[in-house]
Amino acid sequence: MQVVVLENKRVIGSYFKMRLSYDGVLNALPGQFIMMKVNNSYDPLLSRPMSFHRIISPNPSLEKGGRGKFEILYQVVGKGTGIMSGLKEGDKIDILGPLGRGFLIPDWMDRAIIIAGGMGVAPMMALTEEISRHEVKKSKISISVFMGVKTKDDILCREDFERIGAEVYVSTEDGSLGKKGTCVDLLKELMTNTPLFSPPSEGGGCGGAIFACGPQGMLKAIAGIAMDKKILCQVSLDKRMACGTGACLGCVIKVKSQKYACVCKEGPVFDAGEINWEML
Amino acid sequence: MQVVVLENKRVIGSYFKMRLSYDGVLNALPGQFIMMKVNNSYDPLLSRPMSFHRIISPNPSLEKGGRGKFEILYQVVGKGTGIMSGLKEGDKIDILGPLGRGFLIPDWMDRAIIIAGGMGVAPMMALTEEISRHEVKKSKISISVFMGVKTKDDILCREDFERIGAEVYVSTEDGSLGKKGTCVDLLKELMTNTPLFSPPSEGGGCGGAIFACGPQGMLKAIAGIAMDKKILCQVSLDKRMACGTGACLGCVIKVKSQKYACVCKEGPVFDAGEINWEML
Amino acid sequence: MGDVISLSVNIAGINLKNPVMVASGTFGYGEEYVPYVDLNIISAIVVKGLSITPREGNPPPRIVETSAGMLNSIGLQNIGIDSFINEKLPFLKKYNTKVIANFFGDSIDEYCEVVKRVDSVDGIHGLEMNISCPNKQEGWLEFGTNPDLTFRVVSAVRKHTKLPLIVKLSPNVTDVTIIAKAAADAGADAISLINTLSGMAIDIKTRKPKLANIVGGLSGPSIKPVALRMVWQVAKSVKLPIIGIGGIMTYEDALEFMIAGASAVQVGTANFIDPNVSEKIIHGIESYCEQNGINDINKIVGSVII
Amino acid sequence: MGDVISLSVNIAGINLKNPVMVASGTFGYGEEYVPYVDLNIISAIVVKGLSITPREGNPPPRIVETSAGMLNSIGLQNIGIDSFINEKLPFLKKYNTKVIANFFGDSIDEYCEVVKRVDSVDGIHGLEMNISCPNKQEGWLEFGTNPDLTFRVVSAVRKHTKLPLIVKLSPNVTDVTIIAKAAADAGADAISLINTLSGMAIDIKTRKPKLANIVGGLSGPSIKPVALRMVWQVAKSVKLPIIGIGGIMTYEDALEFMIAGASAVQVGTANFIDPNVSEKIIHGIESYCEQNGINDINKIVGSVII
Ligand SMILES: Cc1cc2nc3c(=O)[nH]c(=O)nc-3n(C[C@H](O)[C@H](O)[C@H](O)COP(=O)(O)OP(=O)(O)OC[C@H]3O[C@@H](n4cnc5c(N)ncnc54)[C@H](O)[C@@H]3O)c2cc1C
Ligand SMILES: Cc1cc2nc3c(=O)[nH]c(=O)nc-3n(C[C@H](O)[C@H](O)[C@H](O)COP(=O)(O)OP(=O)(O)OC[C@H]3O[C@@H](n4cnc5c(N)ncnc54)[C@H](O)[C@@H]3O)c2cc1C
Ligand SMILES: Cc1cc2nc3c(=O)[nH]c(=O)nc-3n(C[C@H](O)[C@H](O)[C@H](O)COP(=O)(O)O)c2cc1C
Ligand SMILES: Cc1cc2nc3c(=O)[nH]c(=O)nc-3n(C[C@H](O)[C@H](O)[C@H](O)COP(=O)(O)O)c2cc1C
Ligand code: FES
Ligand code: FES
Repeated sequence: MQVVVLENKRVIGSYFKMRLSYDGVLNALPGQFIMMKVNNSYDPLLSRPMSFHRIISPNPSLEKGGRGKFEILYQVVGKGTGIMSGLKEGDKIDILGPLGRGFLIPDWMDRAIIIAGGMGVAPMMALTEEISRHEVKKSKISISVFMGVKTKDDILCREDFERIGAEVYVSTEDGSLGKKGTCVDLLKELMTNTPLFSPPSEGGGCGGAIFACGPQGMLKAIAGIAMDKKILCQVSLDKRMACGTGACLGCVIKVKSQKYACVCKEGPVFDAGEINWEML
Repeated sequence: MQVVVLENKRVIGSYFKMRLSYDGVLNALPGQFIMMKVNNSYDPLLSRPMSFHRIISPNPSLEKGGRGKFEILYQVVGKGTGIMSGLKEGDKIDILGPLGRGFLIPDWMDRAIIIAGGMGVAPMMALTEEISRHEVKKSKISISVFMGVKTKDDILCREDFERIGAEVYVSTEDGSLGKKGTCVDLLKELMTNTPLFSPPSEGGGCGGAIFACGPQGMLKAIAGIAMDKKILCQVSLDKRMACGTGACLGCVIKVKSQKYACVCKEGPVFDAGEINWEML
Repeated sequence: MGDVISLSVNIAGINLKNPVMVASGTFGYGEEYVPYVDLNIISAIVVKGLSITPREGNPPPRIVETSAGMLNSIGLQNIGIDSFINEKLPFLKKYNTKVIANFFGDSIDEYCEVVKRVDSVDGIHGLEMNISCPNKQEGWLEFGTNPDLTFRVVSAVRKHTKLPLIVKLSPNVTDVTIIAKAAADAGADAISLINTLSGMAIDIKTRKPKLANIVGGLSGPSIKPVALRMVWQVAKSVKLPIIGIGGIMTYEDALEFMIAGASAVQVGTANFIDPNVSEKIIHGIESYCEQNGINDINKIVGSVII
Repeated sequence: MGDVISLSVNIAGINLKNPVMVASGTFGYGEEYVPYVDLNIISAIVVKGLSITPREGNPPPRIVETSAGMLNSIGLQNIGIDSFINEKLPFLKKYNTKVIANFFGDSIDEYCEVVKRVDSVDGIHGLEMNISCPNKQEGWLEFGTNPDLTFRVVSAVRKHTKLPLIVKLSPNVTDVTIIAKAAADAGADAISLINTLSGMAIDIKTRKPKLANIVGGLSGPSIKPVALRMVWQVAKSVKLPIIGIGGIMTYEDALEFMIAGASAVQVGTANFIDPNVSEKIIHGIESYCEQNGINDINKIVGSVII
């Protein structure tokens, strides 16, 4: 599928945001991703996985000639993202997607804890926007966003989250803003102050759930806490990918059944309980 | 050496002109070339040879902070030239050069016949400009430019040549402008109408000389005519190159001594008599 | 112009509507690409390498990008021949594309066992034998690098099947024609090549190999010159039809292989970058034939002018 | 930080001020690059392969660009050992860089003849023996692909020289460690690898090979994974110092080879793209050492963590 760059600009430092438009229907869910061929060179050869940062419906509607749009938020870390940062309005890019399994929003959820470590913030905007459109028992779902970054200049999208109505808590490793530490510390702090639980799948009550994306170590710590307290927790993993479709078997992780699962197809979002964290 | 793109624009069809500036001194001669690394990817890997189309002295002078400039004229034929056509003002490019041997302007020459087949026009502008700055016996050298192209839309730089004072004759293969045929036909026509000769190297008289650049078949025909009539003839050859410096031995042609000569180092401009035309 | 161009080729008795297949390990079991590709366009799907029992494969990381290529150390993870027949094949049979079962084993017996299971299975049109595996019983010598072993394993397999048998060669050898001849002598119906080149990459920060398995197989455009050279060599030295594989990204690449002597090609790594690449290659080949007045693709096979 | 980092390495008795040399055939006889490079920075120049008499080389076209690489079929064009000694060496001696004479022959005798001429020549610091040549006397088997021939030619050469003798291996073999061991047993002082991979390209318009010589040698970043794997294998199996070659473009590439087991590296094709690449690589290695608290480059040799 070919998409067209509408806008591509630096947010801050090495972080960029790109807005793209496409023809037809995409039907993307928060947590899903695309494979993006950054140019038509063989160096780099492979497409780069990028999460949907924002999924924007056609306006006017598709029937009235509107075009769907989406945004990606990315950090320049190497060759591929470096080339991406040089793309200009009107440039055409080949993508494949939407791919993988996105986040599942449980219908009993009245409280969402969204945890983003570093670049893990990318898919969380689409998720937050989606959750903010849901209701449980006719009232809004309360959303807390925990952002953990190295230093205050790495904080992205704070205002955007707040505009949607999410409460944002920040941790910085150097203490330059918010809590000094990581977003795992923010979660721990929350857990000591507020009772958070997920209702049993059969129960009729409401409860909270955790959604996390970020470095593997952070996800493991969060999954540990969540599973310990029996809180539903979905994590989005980041693995090197070649195909993005489950064909190459390149992006596997060990799951609880001791089998290998493809992050691109069976993930990138997994229930924390599915993953064999010891083998990761 | 790093050069900076000042301007890069389409001339017509697939032909582009790029103006570049550099720090310091380049000392390029007409007929010399650069190797240009079109971007920092490994695909394409090798640098592309490009002739100096125009060599522009710093103005104000180097001492007063001026920067030297040069232009290249190129046709988009593949990957490398395709990437070149996308370069923008301010982009930095790595080049190596000036490389090779340029045209020699004999001091007895009062008449220059400059023959350009297709893209062979590229180095001829620098040559014409240089010749127009020379004088023989205190008078200007008469310059005729023969341009042979497929169809009238491929004619490049005609006005530029005329502005310098050259007479321009055009041939098109489809007869859409000028003489129907090739620039070899233009040369033949000239030869039947005008006596053209090169003085013996020891003689004190004046005479004409031929300078040609273009497809191999055309150069061979011109060299044949020139050698037959004992007219000094310099041709610029085009061979695939890897290093441009004589190190790889990749760009060789057979010369009269039966040896291989590197086009990049011993050429690209050769005296027509040096080349073993049968083995080319 | 206007004339109908015949793109169909016959490889070892398998009638293919065009010369473009997808290579083993790069197209899963076909179903992975159904959302993106019309499988009916591809002449044959060579499925991910199958063994007698399911294989877990190597630990991750399993892939590394390289310059114009990639290394993989998937380690032949697969669901096993039985699950393939029961769970994947019925789906593939719905499409108008040939199914070629790529398979392997750790011993001659294992190779033969797989073949026995598939020989009478409806919907499998051919077999591709991956001999780039070490013989665990006889001291880890690779079946694909030792001509005696090649001969023995191919002969043994040949006895157990009437299906068209393609033997897929490893490029990690001194003289690929010797292996090709051994396979031909042992009764192969066709030769496909190349499998991946053995390669490695190291992370200079951690000083660890980038693949958990240390070494992996190099594929993609970077290996094309080596693949093409080997196809040309083998085409000159055995009489069997050849399937060219290695770094094919465009129709031009595919044609290079066919001109060098391949009757058909397989597209591998390119599928990851563009799942529709086969369709584009098929159309490109067709246009080339049209422009060059070729009415039958078979006419260009081996037409290299030396 | 601040500490002096020692970049010097010793290969087979040749003291190199840093581990970065330029590879044979990619730097001419040195003089070609003098306008662009300060030769004093490069630790050693391995000159274009020399033979006992001048060689004309193969007909053009001799080079083709490939994906992240290039094919060459120069065919060992060279001015011959005598002209080298008389016309090129005096110039090279002016620089503070070691001169390594790469050489070859069509027979064992020819190899030995070259060595006899250079053994006592002042200004040649070492020899690199290119064994990727066919033995014309004994049925065109390559010296570098048959371990018996490797042993015989290296033994013969060894008898005629006391100069440090580096044997340069061909990658076009099933098991490079067997050839490396043969060279080591025959008395080589060091092993360099890899030479180019054999490859091919075809022009689909003319249907002719793009190289007049049909096949050529593949070099550049595309071959790096194969080269690195072979360096690692050889480093594990012979006790000699190893020189890593193949697709080195950056200091990261050079470090990968050293971590894999190379005591030094040679930069080849990269010189064509940036004649100053060696200097950049040397600086990059130095910074890496600084950042990683390594005061002696030898400490990273073979430090791969498996
Ligand atoms: C499902 C998924 C969704 C993603 N979404 C986003 C997103 O929305 N925004 C974003 O900025 N990034 C995202 N990533 C990571 C992104 O794909 C990589 O940063 C990118 O591929 C790097 O490409 P490069 O060519 O710039 O880096 P390279 O030159 O390939 O590598 C540069 C450095 O980055 C590291 N690196 C490369 N790829 C990855 C990877 N997949 N994961 C971790 N480290 C890597 C390398 O080890 C190396 O150190 C996502 C990854 C996955 C798997
Ligand atoms: C000394 C010298 C000076 C040159 N000066 C100019 C110039 O001023 N302007 C200009 O437009 N071109 C010039 N050329 C030719 C130019 O270098 C090639 O057109 C260019 O390298 C093509 O690169 P590409 O990546 O776009 O094409 P590729 O993708 O590499 O090839 C595309 C097509 O062009 C052909 N091709 C590629 N390189 C060459 C070549 N060197 N000669 C002939 N055909 C080639 C290929 O066979 C192929 O058909 C010069 C060449 C030489 C040797
Ligand atoms: C991820 C991956 C998995 C592969 N798995 C197999 C396999 O199971 N069996 C096999 O015979 N070849 C396998 N191959 C090799 C390919 O079929 C093909 O021979 C090779 O990749 C070269 O072609 P390419 O450059 O077009 O990819 C695999 C290749 C890749 C990249
Ligand atoms: C144009 C060219 C000429 C070469 N000539 C020789 C040679 O004469 N002798 C030799 O041993 N190797 C020769 N080589 C091989 C290189 O020295 C080196 O081993 C190979 O190119 C791999 O390194 P690279 O990828 O860094 O280029 C040549 C390589 C190239 C590209
Ligand atoms: S990236 Fe290929 S299977 Fe996941
Ligand atoms: S291009 Fe290398 S010698 Fe001419």
